[in-house]
Amino acid sequence: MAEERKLGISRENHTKSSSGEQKKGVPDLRTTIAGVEFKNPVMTASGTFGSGMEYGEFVDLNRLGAVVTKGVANVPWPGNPTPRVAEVYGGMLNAIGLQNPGIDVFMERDIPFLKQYDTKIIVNVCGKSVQDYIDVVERLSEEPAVALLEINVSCPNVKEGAIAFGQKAEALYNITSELKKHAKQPIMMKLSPNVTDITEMARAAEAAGADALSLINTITGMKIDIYKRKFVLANKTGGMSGPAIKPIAVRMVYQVAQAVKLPILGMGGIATAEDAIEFLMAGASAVSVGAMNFVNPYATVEVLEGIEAYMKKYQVEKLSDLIGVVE
Amino acid sequence: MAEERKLGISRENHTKSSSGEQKKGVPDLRTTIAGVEFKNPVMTASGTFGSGMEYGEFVDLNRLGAVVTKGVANVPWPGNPTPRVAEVYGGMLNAIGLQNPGIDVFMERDIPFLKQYDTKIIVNVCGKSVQDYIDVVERLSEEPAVALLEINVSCPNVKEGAIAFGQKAEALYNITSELKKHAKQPIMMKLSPNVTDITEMARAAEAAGADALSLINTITGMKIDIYKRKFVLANKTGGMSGPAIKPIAVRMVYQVAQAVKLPILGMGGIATAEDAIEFLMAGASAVSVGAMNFVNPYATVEVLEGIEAYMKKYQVEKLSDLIGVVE
Amino acid sequence: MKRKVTSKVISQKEISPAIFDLWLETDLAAEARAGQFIGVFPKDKSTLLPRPISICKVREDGKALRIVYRIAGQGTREFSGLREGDEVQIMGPLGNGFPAEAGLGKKVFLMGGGIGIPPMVELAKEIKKQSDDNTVIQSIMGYRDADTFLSEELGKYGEVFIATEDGSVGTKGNVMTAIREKGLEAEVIFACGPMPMLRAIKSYAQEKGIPAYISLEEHMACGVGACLGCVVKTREVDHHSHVNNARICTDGPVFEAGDVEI
Amino acid sequence: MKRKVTSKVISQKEISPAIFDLWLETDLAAEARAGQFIGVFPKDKSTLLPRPISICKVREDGKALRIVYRIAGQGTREFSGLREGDEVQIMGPLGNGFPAEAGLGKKVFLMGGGIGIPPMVELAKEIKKQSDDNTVIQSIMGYRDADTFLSEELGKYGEVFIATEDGSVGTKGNVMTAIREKGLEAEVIFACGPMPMLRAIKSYAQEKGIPAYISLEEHMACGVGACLGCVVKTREVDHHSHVNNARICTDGPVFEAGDVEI
Repeated sequence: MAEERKLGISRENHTKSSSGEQKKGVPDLRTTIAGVEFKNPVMTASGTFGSGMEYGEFVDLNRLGAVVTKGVANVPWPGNPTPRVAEVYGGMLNAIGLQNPGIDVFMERDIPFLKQYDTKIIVNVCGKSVQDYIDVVERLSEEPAVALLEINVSCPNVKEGAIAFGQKAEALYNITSELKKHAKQPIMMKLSPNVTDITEMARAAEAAGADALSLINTITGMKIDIYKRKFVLANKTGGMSGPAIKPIAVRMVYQVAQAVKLPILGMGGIATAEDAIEFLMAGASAVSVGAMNFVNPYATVEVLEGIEAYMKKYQVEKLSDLIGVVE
Repeated sequence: MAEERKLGISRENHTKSSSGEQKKGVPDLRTTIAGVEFKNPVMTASGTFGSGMEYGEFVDLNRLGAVVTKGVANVPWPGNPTPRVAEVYGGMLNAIGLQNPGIDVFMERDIPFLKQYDTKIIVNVCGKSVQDYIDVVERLSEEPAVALLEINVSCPNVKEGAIAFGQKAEALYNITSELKKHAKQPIMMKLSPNVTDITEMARAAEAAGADALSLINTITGMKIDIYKRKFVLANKTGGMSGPAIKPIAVRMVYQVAQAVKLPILGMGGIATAEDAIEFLMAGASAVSVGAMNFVNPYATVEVLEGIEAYMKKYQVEKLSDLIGVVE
Repeated sequence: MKRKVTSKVISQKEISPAIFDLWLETDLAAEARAGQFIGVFPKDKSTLLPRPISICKVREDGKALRIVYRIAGQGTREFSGLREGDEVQIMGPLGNGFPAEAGLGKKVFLMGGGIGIPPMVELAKEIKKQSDDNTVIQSIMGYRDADTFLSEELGKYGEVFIATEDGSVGTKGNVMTAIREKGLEAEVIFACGPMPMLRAIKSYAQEKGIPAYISLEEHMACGVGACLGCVVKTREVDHHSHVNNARICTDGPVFEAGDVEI
Repeated sequence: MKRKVTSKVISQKEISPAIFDLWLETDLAAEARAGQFIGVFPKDKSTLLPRPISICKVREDGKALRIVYRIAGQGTREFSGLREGDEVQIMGPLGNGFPAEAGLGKKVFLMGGGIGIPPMVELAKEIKKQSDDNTVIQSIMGYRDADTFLSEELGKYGEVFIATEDGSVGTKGNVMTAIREKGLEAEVIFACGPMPMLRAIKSYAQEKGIPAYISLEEHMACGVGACLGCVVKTREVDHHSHVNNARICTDGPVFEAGDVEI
């Protein structure tokens, strides 16, 4: 881990470290997060891609830098009542409530499914108590095929307080340092945008030993049906995602990249390669396509091809030459 | 003031108090904020409507419930360098930096202009120090035509810390109680959405004696030109407005309405009467049209007519019957 | 296999106030069956999600699909403006569809309410195609008023009984009133419509001890089973979710009434 | 008076790669003058703000406007798809326009660079219309390459000198290179184009002691002077803002070069 952490520390160095091998003219799309090398920076946002089974019908999972799975808990969660989703201007609200089959089924079904593909596996871990998270993290330690753990401390739709870990710096520090004791894989803390100062949260995670950060999770929103005079979502509020939130996400990725040395997985409304490159230039080492998978099931691969085309057109040799270059 | 405050306390009572006079069949659009009665709930968001001169060419200012002016400071402010605005998906970013001619010119030119119209005047007050705010508030006390003061403690584009007043509950409490000592008119604190818990801010303002709240101000965002590898705005970040942010604004208005008894002026991406009614049902006593004035200079009047049409169609006698009714 | 494709508008007409009949040229039709649906994508970028609309008919050559939908919002309003030759993005075929075979050799109720009626047309067609002499199709359709869209067409596949809320045509009331009033009997039910109607059908079927295949609706996002947005509570633990939730978009929209808690 | 109206597309053609020539039927034309612009609104709701595009020509009957624009983003890409008969929302006329009268009886330079060239057409027309024998119009236009759009048309109003970056037509270089190479002289300058060109013209005019009216560009939001988004630093305190900022959309876009800090 120590070695991985060290590699993870600079967003600029680690991709360079290996890009030499690439052949001339072909852009080197590889990127590294916390010492884990990915063949390209295009990943999936947790909860929008299941464990890849559904979108495997549309895209070749082998093309992806990584599949970030739907959040998994120590036991099965039924999630929230319906309606769980609603469309909003330029995006959507969701209040799924982290429905998941639990770690046992996940280990027996989802991991073996993903192992068939030449893509990295990042597992999103959720829980209601620190112990819940520890249980899942320890089970996942048995599985070397899991490259990275994304710790979901920022789901706005679960009452039991998971979000509290993501909105109070001290709580985030505590759960991060606790999980570092139990995790074999590097851990990436997924930050909530529903905070006054995202850099304070990022610093807390870094200080506690986090290996990477992913942001942003969804922004809490609400939709009212004025004809029924009712909340559209059974949960009243839901997490907003989609192109509408992109400027907020890019701003937060930039602020965090300025504040800490940890590598960042950036996301929030990415629909096109241009969007993805905005996140890279803001300081993300990789990007996730989320809600836009629902709008365009081929979005991940189209974003990947668009980044490659941009790099060719503007003679960008390697991805690391785009990361954090905005001035 | 005490009397006005008391009236202002319940969002349900004060409109009733006077609605008796209205004739049958015609919906009573009147609403009251902090004891000030407005003939209808449609207002303008500060900074998007100047002092009404420009949009007076498009709409009859006499139709509006109130004109909320561009922020005014004790002295002229030059604002930020350009580019100051950028379009984003479903909205825009702005970093004007509160350019304004200063209170002297404002009193000599803008107030007399607005006094010609049968609409209420709400002046948005900005400053860099508590004393700056006090200076403006005291000058405005001389002017009975000014019905209400909106205190801008949440502009994300001014370095000097105005925003700090809006992001720390204690700072908000202090400036609010300080201004209450000097203000003749009721004061409405404009809250920033860039906080972890908007209700904490609302409670601080209420505890400090604020008469009303307006929300939301813009959400800090960023746009990067990936071809120039530069920030689109000279200020790097800007405040995001437009339909894209509406679900976040509606959620915050609802949360604040649940948390405090103060009347709320709701805003954030209102483009249509349906949008406005969503804010009313969430708990706002009045609404402001902001960036959408730029997209449709007739938006304010169309929103007003749409609310009236909705009330007729669904036999809503008075506006107060819509306020906070969501379940 | 599910795909997102560009389809071409063959024709569109308003067959009843705010109800549109749209034929689309698409090879997705070759794989489509009754009870399945397609996701139709608005062009305007402020409305991003696919609109789930059930398939009303599949052209014999498998090269065209027909959907009949009601204007319910900005997306469907946009669709209502589509003209011959226009292109529209669609995804499908989605969902499991009705088990038409369960109707063979039986007395069958096809029960539809309002905008739940369209899928009954393709279902009637499929059952009729494979049916033997013992198969009897009776369609019981509930409408608001005299705008009894698609009822004539359903007549081609069997007897049609109409219920209208305002009593302007057929039985005054809903589909349940109609079957009681007419004393109709069946061995299997296929239904699509509003939840109160489906609940009534579920209890009726249980009381009669016959199977009822009902098509459910729910707010959807992805439409392909990934987001878990559109779930329904299930009696048994679901094979996929391992909780008592099934995904309407993929495990459904058609369920045997006894299997779901509605 | 400024208004937002629905206009009808009379015609549109691509006159040079990614540069479109669009004629719109609108009575806003009656009030429009050279150097003013209109805000053109995209239909797609994800792109909300009006696109400021300068007026290239006003039809004699005051019932139609012509704009010539380059595809620069999603909005202008959408406009490029407009066909005869399509409707498009526009707002205008906006801005102050060029003081054509300042050119009467004088030797006039009309200097345009790239997509800054179109407004020079209407300006040339207006000056020519009121001109006497002493009025001499010389147009100096800068292009990237041989796609010298509108240069022929400008020829109807006076002599035209072309500069191209790649030297494929006329002088190799920019408009300043051209006037030096040809030894041209003027008593007043009207110009629109990229900032470096306008800066060069400003210093040239100061050096020659002649007035130069330049049209400025800036990111705009409202287009009517309310948002203070598009300001330019001014030498003197501005009458409206009471700081050293003038609003390009309303106090401009045309300024006497000496009055603004560029």
